[in-house]
Amino acid sequence: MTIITRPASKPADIIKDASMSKQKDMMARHYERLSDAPTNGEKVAATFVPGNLNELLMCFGLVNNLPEVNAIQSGLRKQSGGYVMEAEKSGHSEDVCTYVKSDIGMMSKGNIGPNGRKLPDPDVLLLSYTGCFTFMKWFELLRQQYNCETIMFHTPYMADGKITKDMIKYMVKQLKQDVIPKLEKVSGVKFDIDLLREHLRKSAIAEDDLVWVLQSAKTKPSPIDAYFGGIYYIGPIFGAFRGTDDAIDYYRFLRQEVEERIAEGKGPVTPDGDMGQERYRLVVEGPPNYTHFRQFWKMFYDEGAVVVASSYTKVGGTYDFGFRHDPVNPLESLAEYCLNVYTNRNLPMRVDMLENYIDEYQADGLLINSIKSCNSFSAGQLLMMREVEKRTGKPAAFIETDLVDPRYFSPANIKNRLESYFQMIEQKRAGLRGAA
Amino acid sequence: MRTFIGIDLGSTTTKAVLLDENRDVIGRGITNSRSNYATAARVASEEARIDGRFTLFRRALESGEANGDLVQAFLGALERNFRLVQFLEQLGDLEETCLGQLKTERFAKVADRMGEALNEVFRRLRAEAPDLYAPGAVRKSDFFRDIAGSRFHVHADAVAEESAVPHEILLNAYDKSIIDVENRPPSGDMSDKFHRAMERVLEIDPHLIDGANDVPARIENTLGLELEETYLVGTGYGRVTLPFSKEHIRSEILCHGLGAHMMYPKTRTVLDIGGQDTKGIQVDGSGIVANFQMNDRCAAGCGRYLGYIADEMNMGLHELGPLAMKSNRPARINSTCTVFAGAELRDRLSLGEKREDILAGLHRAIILRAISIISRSGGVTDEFTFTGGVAKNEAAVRELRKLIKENYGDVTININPDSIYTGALGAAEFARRAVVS
Amino acid sequence: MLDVPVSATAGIIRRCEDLFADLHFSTARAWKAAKPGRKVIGFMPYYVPREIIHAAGALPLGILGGGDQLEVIHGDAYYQSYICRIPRSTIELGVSGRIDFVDGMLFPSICDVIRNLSGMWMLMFPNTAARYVDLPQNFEDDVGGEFYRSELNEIREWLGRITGQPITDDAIRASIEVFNENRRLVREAYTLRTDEPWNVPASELYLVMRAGFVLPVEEHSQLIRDYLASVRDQQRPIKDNSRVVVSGAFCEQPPLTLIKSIELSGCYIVDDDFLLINRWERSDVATDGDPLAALARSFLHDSHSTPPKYEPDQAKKGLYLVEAVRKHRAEGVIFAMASFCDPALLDRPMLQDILKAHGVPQIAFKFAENSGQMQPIREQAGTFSDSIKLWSGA
Amino acid sequence: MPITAGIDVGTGAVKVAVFDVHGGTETCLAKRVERVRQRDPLKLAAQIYNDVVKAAGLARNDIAYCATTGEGEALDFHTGHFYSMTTHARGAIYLRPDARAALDVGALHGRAIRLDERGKVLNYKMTSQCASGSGQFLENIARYLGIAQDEIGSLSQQSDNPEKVSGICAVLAETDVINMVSRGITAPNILKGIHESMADRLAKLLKTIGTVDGVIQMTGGLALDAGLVEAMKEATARAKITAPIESHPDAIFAGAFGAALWGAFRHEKFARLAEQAKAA
Ligand SMILES: Nc1ncnc2c1ncn2[C@@H]1O[C@H](COP(=O)(O)OP(=O)(O)O)[C@@H](O)[C@H]1O
Ligand SMILES: Nc1ncnc2c1ncn2[C@@H]1O[C@H](COP(=O)(O)OP(=O)(O)O)[C@@H](O)[C@H]1O
Ligand code: SF4
Ligand code: SF4
Ligand code: SF4
Repeated sequence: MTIITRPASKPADIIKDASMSKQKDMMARHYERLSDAPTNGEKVAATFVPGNLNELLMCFGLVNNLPEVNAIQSGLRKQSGGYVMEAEKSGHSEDVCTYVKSDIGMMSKGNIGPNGRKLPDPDVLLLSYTGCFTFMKWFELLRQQYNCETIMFHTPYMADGKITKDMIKYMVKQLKQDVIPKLEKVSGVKFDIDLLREHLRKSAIAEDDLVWVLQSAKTKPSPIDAYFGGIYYIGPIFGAFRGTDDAIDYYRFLRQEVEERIAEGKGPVTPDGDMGQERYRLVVEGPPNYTHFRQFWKMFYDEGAVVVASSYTKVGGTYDFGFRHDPVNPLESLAEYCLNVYTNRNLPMRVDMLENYIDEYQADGLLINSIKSCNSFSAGQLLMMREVEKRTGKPAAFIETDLVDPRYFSPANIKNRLESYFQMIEQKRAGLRGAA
Repeated sequence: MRTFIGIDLGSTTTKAVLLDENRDVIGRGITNSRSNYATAARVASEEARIDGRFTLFRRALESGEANGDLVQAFLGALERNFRLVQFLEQLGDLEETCLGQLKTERFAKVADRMGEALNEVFRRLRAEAPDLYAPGAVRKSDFFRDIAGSRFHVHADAVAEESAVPHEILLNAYDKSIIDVENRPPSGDMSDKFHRAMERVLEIDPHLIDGANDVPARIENTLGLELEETYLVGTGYGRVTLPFSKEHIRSEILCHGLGAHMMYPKTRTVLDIGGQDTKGIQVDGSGIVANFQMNDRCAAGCGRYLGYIADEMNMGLHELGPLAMKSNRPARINSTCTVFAGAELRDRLSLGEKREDILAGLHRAIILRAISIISRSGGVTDEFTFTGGVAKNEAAVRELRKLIKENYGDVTININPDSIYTGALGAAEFARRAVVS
Repeated sequence: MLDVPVSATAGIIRRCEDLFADLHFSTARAWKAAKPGRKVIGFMPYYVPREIIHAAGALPLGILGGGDQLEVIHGDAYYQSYICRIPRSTIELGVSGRIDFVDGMLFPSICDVIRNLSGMWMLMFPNTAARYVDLPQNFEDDVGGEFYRSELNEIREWLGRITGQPITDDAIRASIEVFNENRRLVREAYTLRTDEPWNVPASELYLVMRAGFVLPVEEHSQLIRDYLASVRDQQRPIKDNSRVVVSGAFCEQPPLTLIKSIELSGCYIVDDDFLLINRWERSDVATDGDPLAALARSFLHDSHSTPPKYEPDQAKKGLYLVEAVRKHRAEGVIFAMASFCDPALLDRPMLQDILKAHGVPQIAFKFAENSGQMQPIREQAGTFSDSIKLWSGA
Repeated sequence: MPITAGIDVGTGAVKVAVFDVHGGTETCLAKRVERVRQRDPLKLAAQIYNDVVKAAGLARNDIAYCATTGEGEALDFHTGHFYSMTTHARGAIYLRPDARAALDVGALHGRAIRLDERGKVLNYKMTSQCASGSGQFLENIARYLGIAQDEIGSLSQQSDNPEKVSGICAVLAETDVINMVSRGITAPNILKGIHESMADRLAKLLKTIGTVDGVIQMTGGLALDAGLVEAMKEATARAKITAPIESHPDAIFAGAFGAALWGAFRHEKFARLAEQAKAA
């Protein structure tokens, strides 16, 4: 018998594909631009990933700073734990969303970005989406800190599964009467709707390629991991690049790369190189854990599990159901975009989506990674799991972690559940084979 | 003969099951999971092999001259005496270790008086040992730590009083020694212990085997039979720390599902309440797991909770159930934090609530949590099997029956006296399948 | 019949206690059964336009979770441990059939949990109409107001479909008047408590107000009248207690023992936000003109501040609490927020800052609707009142 | 010049002290602490109270004000009750006049209390409802490791490479610890690991109550644990808390002392009021 010893924790070199390097470059450039903004006289807008109105901000020459992405970066760089503690020490409750606390902790520690340089104070806070109530409080907290212009752009909830005229009217009115005038005031730039149309046109092109890439996972074996890898893919379009030529380039490049992988019959790239044989195809609901991202991912690829579709890659927009930014109806299109964000869809819609993914992507089952922080995602997931299981007949499993709070990542516990889940799928298959 | 062994390394107890090629259980062994998992696994499988010997003895004797009653009586006596021999051996080890402590700086000042006191305590322990293993005697538990510990307390209390040595310091000597003793792998030759036990039996009651003269020879024969360890599968909480390679390890969920299916092929829902986790498992007609749910990171409401309560009330684990059964007005308990359990207990006692009512409430709280985990995994489908250590607790079982009936109607509820071995049984079957398939 | 004479107050409170403890909602069931065709519309915190439900001839029934007496068996199967209690006990009420007589459920826009619960209801109880009530976060009449009016109109149509009859403007105006009367009485009761907290213990006032969630509004108004009369009629001993405001953005309700524990440890609660909907609008809602527009206007410009509602003006953030301290002559604030309640807990640091800036003493703790251990709460509230007491006049 | 008594009924131990307060001097006449150990804490408290009064050479009716704290409110013979944080704050000032914060670590709870020079509580923070990292937990583990209470401190101080206790839950942490033994981690390193994790939690509490410009006085039973005190010093340094943190041999009596002293304070206030009433 071989003796299993603790895994050697020697950090191996991370293997990246070209698109990932390109993506990293873009992000790095963006952070440099942010850090340079004060010296270059650029103004900065802080806003959120879901409902991100990058095209609109670009019309005013505003640089987009996303506190959520900063929190993710802190998570990946293992800083978030300290930041969260910092925020808790300053009186924030242990119970609330750790995204917020990571951001607040980071501010109180000098607001140093992932490039090691100080991030600029925002000139305007654009609360562009309210599909999560935490966002609202988050921005009230930021407003208290920065004392700058704060814009509330209220997004009604898609409670009945449809977008009504009144909703669009309400949102367009907010844009016209409140959001745009305030952005003009902050930036000193007059709004030019044609410029917005141009940005939206570019968004749609990149969106087409993104959707193609995400849907490439329908191939067997899947050339991509639509969760762990997917997070890299959505970076530019959910962040500061939507509506730019950079984004168009990136997605075209990515698409080519994936096309090649399909042609070669390859699976996804993992930090340890090409993934071995594809053994399990999963649909994942819920955000990932960032503090132990590689360790978490490894638990999947070591077992040959690949995620073929995930809801998290829809937090910044559900493009795969047909929505595209539309230069013809620019303001309406922005409103519709916000309304369509994944967490703004009611639970029945979310269940339908997951069911659909399991069928279309021929998945073995649904895995829910429930995030302690995020009520917007998590409240109701246990019911969603049951529904999807009932409708598809495929087994589901449930694990619990957190986005950026390392205290809620318990490797032994998660590994135990994942292993049991994979063995269960295996056993089921063997059972089916035996029965056949 | 070829045997297949399954080991379930639980957070509180380690269980082993020995299976033969025909899928028959030969032996079961259990021990407390101590600080050394490898030892625990060894002790449990050793115990299973000892138990296996008794199965083989029975088989051998039943085909011989002795009649059923006699076999029963003889094997009962043999087992009790075997346990006694084992106990005395470990007691000797404990005594030596305790006395060894006296050389340390901590006890140096009082070494003389303490040595005397310890000698006296151990003298009393040895003197009463046969009574502990007398027919019909009730022991606090079957684990050396528990039996020796509780009796040590009693005698140390008395001796301390008589010899003016502080009670605390005697206990401390015990506390300091017990880990070492229980983590020492079992020593001595097993056959030798059987022989000694045999001698005792025949010494005490030589007439026991009157009319069945072939008994000693048959026993001797059986002892000669080798129990070959053909394949082994480990599971349970501590399985990752087991020194086994990956193919020898299975998830405890699958093992529990399979084990329950082996005991009750019609079972569809399994509830397992162990020391620090609770699992709800749905299995299909061939014992394959279809769904499962476990408690989250908080261990509130699991078996260990009862352990704390028992410690707090200075009772044995198996005494909790019977006391709780006396209540007909369970208190409503909302917080099941294991560690706060003691505090809540004191709180309520000081408010004048009755012990049995509080206990009954605590049991209900545990089961309520379990029911919600089952509900999470998809509810209860006929038949339902309750496994794990807590299934031994009658008060917990009573609440469970009540709640299952209220929520899922008339469902067959299986509770096996050997339910604590369910996971090990499944593991053993996986071991068997790895070789014989 | 009891043979000891019971004071009028005790009788009223006993009735309220019974209503409070009745997790089967027998009064509402009886109300519905009394006339064929009657409908009951359940709603969750923190605010719904009850006037429209009333105008539809239906009974608005407040569903505020299960409290500490409900054994939650299935509810936990739907929620992770890090989510507050109220949705799980509400699910329990649903799954166990305790609210099976409810014809429609309204889920207001208070937080992500209740929002998602609206969808869960649709999936779990397809036979009950379920509707999310979106509340505006823009407070301009022609933007948020217009949107909210359209939302109110949808609610009106939704209710019309449930009752089978359109709801007229006149009916809504009449209902507004009935609720205006109720609000006046509610305000009167709170004012009386501010003036004589020893005569109006918070645990009593809570029960009286809580009754308004299950009784028809007319009956509740009468109940308050009776209570006020009986309280004015008696004089209870004045204690050496400190005066506090309890703030918790209450959606999930505190166990009654929590309110009592705070009082027992030496505090008079002189203001609270346990049940804001009863006095959501600070003054009367207009009864002329377009009634939906009137409701919308009151919501935008004349309603209480609470964490789920955005505060557009940073300078005003949290001032309402300072205001409450001043108005009710309180000596400190006790924050009691539900565990895992994101909106309330995220708001708390901002509220604490503003109190600090105004020199108002404060403490904070968390609770769950089924908290059993009050010892830490007594400890904290007690220390708070100790320090106010020991140093008063010093 | 009243003689007053303070009775602190805790979950782990009962503490009683008798004080003579006159002029500006506060003299402790007698005191005693007794572990509860599955006895009825109230009966125990009554009995110890009698003993301590006797030990002070007094009779029960010599006591002008008998103040309770902790769970002592239910004692029927008390004159008044103060809540624990109130009394620990006062006790801390008594132990060290320059204390501006008390860190009370008892069997189940930890509390950080900020106070002013008169012992008035300005702010506080308690550990949560979850028992992870409580004194009880430490006690259980020590018992498991075969270590007596008074050994914990010195052993912990011998640690050369403390092992981190990760688990959030005390029950799961217990398994953690058992695993450590099997990995050959020494008792000092385990104990120190636990002390560190407790200390980090407590430091977090201290951080939350704000800057302290005086000494942080540890009170409660665990202040007697030299290992925890040392870990606390390190943890406060790590957390950049500048105020020095100190323990005291009588730290476990802080609650009882505080109660007795507040009793004297109230007694004098009542006496003054009575006088004024007479005069009027
Ligand atoms: N005789 C008994 N009576 C009541 N409860 C028992 C008994 N024996 C064990 N238990 C309970 O069972 C638990 C251990 O169950 P087990 O299934 O062995 O758990 P694990 O696998 O986690 O070690 C103990 O914590 C205890 O509460
Ligand atoms: N000498 C000591 N060294 C270490 N810990 C001690 C010592 N004396 C008492 N303790 C600890 O102090 C705790 C009791 O502290 P105390 O402040 O009296 O708590 P409570 O008020 O909750 O009873 C016990 O848990 C005990 O472990
Ligand atoms: S609650 Fe969820 S969606 Fe909202 S900020 Fe936190 S992580 Fe993001
Ligand atoms: S208690 Fe808070 S988080 Fe929970 S449902 Fe209510 S508002 Fe939402
Ligand atoms: S509440 Fe108790 S059982 Fe639960 S995590 Fe905390 S210490 Fe563990």
